[in-house]
Amino acid sequence: MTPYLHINGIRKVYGNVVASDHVELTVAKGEFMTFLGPSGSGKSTTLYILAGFQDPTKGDILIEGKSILSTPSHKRNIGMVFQRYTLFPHLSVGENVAFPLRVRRMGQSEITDKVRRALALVRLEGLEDRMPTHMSGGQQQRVALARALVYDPPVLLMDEPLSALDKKLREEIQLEIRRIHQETGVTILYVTHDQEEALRLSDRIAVFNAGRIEQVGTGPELYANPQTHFVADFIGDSAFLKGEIETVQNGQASLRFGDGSLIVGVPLHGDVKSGKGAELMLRPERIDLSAVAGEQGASLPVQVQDMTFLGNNTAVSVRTAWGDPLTVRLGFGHPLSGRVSRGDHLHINWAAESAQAFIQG
Amino acid sequence: MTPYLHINGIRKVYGNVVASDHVELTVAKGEFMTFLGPSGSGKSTTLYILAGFQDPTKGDILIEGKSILSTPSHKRNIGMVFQRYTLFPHLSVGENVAFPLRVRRMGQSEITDKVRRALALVRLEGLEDRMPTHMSGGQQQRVALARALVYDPPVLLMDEPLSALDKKLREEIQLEIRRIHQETGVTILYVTHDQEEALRLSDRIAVFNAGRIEQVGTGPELYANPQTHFVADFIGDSAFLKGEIETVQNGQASLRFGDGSLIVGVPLHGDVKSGKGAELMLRPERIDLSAVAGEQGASLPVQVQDMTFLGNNTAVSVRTAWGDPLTVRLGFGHPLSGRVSRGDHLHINWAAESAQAFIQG
Amino acid sequence: MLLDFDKLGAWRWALGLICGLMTLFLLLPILFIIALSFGSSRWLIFPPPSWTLNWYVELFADPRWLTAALTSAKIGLIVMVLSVILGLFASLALVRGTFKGRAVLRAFFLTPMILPVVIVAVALYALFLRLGMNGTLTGFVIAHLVVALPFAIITISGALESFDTAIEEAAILCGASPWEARFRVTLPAIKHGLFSAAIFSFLISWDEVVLAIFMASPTLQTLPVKVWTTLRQDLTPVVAAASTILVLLTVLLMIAAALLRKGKSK
Amino acid sequence: MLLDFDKLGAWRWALGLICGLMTLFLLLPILFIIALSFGSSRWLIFPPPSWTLNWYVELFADPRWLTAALTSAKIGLIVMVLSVILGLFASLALVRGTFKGRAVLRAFFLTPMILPVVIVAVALYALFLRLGMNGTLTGFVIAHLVVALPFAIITISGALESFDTAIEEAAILCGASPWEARFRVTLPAIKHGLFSAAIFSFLISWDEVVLAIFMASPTLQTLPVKVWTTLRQDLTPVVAAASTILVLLTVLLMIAAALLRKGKSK
Repeated sequence: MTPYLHINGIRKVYGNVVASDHVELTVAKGEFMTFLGPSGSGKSTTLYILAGFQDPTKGDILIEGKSILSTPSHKRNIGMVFQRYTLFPHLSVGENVAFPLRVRRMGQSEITDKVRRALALVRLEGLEDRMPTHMSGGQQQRVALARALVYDPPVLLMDEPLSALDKKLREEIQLEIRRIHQETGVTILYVTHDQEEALRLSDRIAVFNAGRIEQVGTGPELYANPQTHFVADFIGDSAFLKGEIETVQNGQASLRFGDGSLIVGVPLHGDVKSGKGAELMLRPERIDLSAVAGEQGASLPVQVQDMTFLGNNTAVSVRTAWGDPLTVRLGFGHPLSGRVSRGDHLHINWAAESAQAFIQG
Repeated sequence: MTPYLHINGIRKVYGNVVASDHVELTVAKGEFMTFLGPSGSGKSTTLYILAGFQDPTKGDILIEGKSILSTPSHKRNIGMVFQRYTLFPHLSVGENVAFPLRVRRMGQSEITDKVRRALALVRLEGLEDRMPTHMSGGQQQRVALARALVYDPPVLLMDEPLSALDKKLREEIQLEIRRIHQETGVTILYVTHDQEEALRLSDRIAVFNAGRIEQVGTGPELYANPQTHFVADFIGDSAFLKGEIETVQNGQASLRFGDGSLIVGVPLHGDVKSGKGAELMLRPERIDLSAVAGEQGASLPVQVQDMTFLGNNTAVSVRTAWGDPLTVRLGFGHPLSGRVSRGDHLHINWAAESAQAFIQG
Repeated sequence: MLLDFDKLGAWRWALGLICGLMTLFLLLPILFIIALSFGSSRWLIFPPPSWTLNWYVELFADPRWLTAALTSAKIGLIVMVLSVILGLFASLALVRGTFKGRAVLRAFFLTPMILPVVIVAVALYALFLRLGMNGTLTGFVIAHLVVALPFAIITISGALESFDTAIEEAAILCGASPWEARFRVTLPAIKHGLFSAAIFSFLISWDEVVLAIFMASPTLQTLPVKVWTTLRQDLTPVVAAASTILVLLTVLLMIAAALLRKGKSK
Repeated sequence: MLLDFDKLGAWRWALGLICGLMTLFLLLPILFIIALSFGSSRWLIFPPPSWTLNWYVELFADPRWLTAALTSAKIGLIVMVLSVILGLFASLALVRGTFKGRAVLRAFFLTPMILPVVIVAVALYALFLRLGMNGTLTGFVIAHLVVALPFAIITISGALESFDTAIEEAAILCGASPWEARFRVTLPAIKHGLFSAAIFSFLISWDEVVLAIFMASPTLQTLPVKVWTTLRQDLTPVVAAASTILVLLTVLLMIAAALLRKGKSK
């Protein structure tokens, strides 16, 4: 992977608030990199610094090894699609897409040609004369995408471009974005707070929390091997059970729980010195609910609190002997499906290697 | 089931627009009934008519056999929680909850007592003196719920009360609403466009579409046995494959598809005379993806288009031989999980009884 | 975020220019008049040779000034009360009503804002001549009410529009009759709008001069009219003192209105 | 939905009363003046014995009326242009700037709206006496600019605030320099606000009378001043004709502004 774009230790402070800190990331040419995190985690700040709307307090941004910080926004030759609708309201769709070419003083015939191709790319052929106010939100964001790509920028920034759209339309345009990424080979930096969107679109994901990047990796990597409690909680469903560390050997811990149960051989993340408390993370789909304790792997007794039919599965809320709640999903065809009642005493079983433990901060 | 509340053939017309038509429904005492449908399907209109904010063009509403239409809103003794925050901004939380009792000229000691109990019911004990503007949206809706229940109305209307809240808070308050419904035994009519919310909360669901009720039933009934294409599409994930009806026998159809495949023994809904076209509905979690055609049940060959890792499962987009797209989900531990590539020729298999067919309108 | 003061560039100079012009042509002359009202020179020499409160003493000693001020205050208070009451009714009908011609009615209520005030004055004068109402308190009140009402309607309509009707509906479902809901819920919720409307209405009447000149009689005139007529005869520091009092009350009431609006947005 | 006209009840009567009062005291007198301007009676007998355009002929034949109207138009146009330009710069700085004291500056720009106009007139008069600018076109323009600018700033600031800065940022990332983005994207997007500000500024100058009376000289006076002074001497139907023309232009321009606003909201 050639480091095409290098975000080098960016720090941004507003007054007393540290919006981002020690943000360090390299992106390869043509990669689809997503900044994922809750609002206020610094992902948008980092994007704005890339766009040149804000200057970092510290750090540098390099493209092909050269700093771009001294280049003003309009000379960075970067494309961007915004969260809000940003089409120029007084210009037609065609003139909106032509705008970047007009400011570059391109010839009319070349402009006409490029605009037609850009609109074809976003599947809005022939709508050159439509006014933006007469279009749906989804169409407007497609036009914005065409406008951001018409001048072939090497880097495209996308700041939650689909957050104002409803679910069905969002999934449809996600597919379009994936296709356009493959067709154009542009390097995309995409900001979102929606983990499913991140998983659908990205080559790699940088998980932001409280101004820092907690972990960078592909979706399956982050899901299977979260390095922090935050990443484990933010990506995918997960249940956390509170216990205490008994012993640690080769990075694997034995955890003792409130009812005296001992779970051994759990991969442990975090600094062991900081305390004895730890949380055991389980993925609901890796947990099996059964009447008896599993023979292999780990197991804990639980009591059923509530069941909710959710169409393709039934969510069963259970509680451990010491009172921690968790939810198990019974898929269609599970032997217990439809046979669970409130108050039942059952067991949750899981393969030892599918659990992880995190030191409590 | 005693028909406590009876919505009798309600029709409401605004100018030229028919907002609801032939709405017919009975609700038992203490039942949790949800009106589920997209916006503009007439579910809110029906609720407003119940509240007395609008008069129906035709039809009647009966509670315990007596029409309530001639009773003005403020004498109907109905509780309501609105989509928007409707706490009285100049009154404290305690005075907001006390309001219905004050207009009923109740004594101060009784008011104090009832307000305390209502706030305890929504888990906001001791917040009587807080002002609504200093509360979060979730807390405000809890207070609104306490205000709607403090005078023990026999019927509680809820008009998308959680739609302004984020997902986590929404699920938390859904649990509270379920608990409160069980504790108070109030009859609840709940409007939502969120099928998961409807499945979580309701005893029964009335599915609204284009001003009419398409189907009424419990969540599992609607999921397992949708009577119309709309219900099948709106509740749960589903894939539709277009084919033509070959033969119909005892309500079961044989369908011929674009590549010549024949699928037999599919339960058929709709009026057969209206055409030969039909759509085969499959639930993604009932479809199995495998390298070979299943020996029992039905099977179709497909080609893999794309895969997306989504954490607890992988969505595989496939295309049938005649080009219809559908999505299959591979759970963790599926034999093909991680072994599928774009372009692979595979088969989808399903148990014959798990599919349904709908005549194309 | 594109434009902080360091990056203002040309705006910065334009802004400086406008500030300078406004200060020069508006603020300085008024401060100058205020200063003169405390100056000892009868001939309005600036800077004044020394400071004195003489002109205020003279002002308050002269019963004609005091009468004018009281007349102004009396008219202003009556206009304020009527303007808020009528404005509330008109706003409720305009904002909540669903009858046809609502837009036309709204435009009609706002016409006094756009008509040239001198024409309104001439028209009212001609009417009042017939009705024998020139020089009467009723005449003053009606004239000022006509110009104050549009502002009251705008302010109260704005407050009503930002008040969610669902809150009133919630009160009704709670068991309050529609009237009870309006009095116990809607009115308290828009009280900031009502206060603002009251302050504006009073100030419009308090500061108005054109209509007042037409309505005025030798025995009944408002403070601005007295300032006007005195100025025409004689430029005395007493006028400066009266002007200072007019400005002072105006500014105080405007600050009160601004604080009210701030309190509301909290 | 709780209040349609059939259910208005008491509001209905209140509304009827207010409409009646407004019609009686505002609209009828003005219609009466307009009618008189076409009536044949020199003594303003109503209803007029017959109809005539004589007074308009007399009005347009009298060079003093024509000069006054031209003066009004000239001042109005200059005020309009300057008010929009200065208002645009001030609004950009107020809406987009992030410097300290922005709130104070905004309040400062709006002071002319709240100060009693007679005091503003006295203050400007005193200043212009010193500068020898009374009775000059410049004096008129400055005086009217001081009262028109706040309205221009409010209108243009409103348009700028509802314009999403992200659109300007998008233009910049598309390769336009900040100045190019403002001229090619921001200005066209707020053009309705600029037009409204222009119309308001012109009308404020066109209709203003108090400042104009103080600034006026026998050789330089605006139409409202001419109406005013003529009225003081002699109640002739020519004044009614002049008033009608003033009202007509005002109403036409306000309708244009309303259509503009409607076109924008589409």
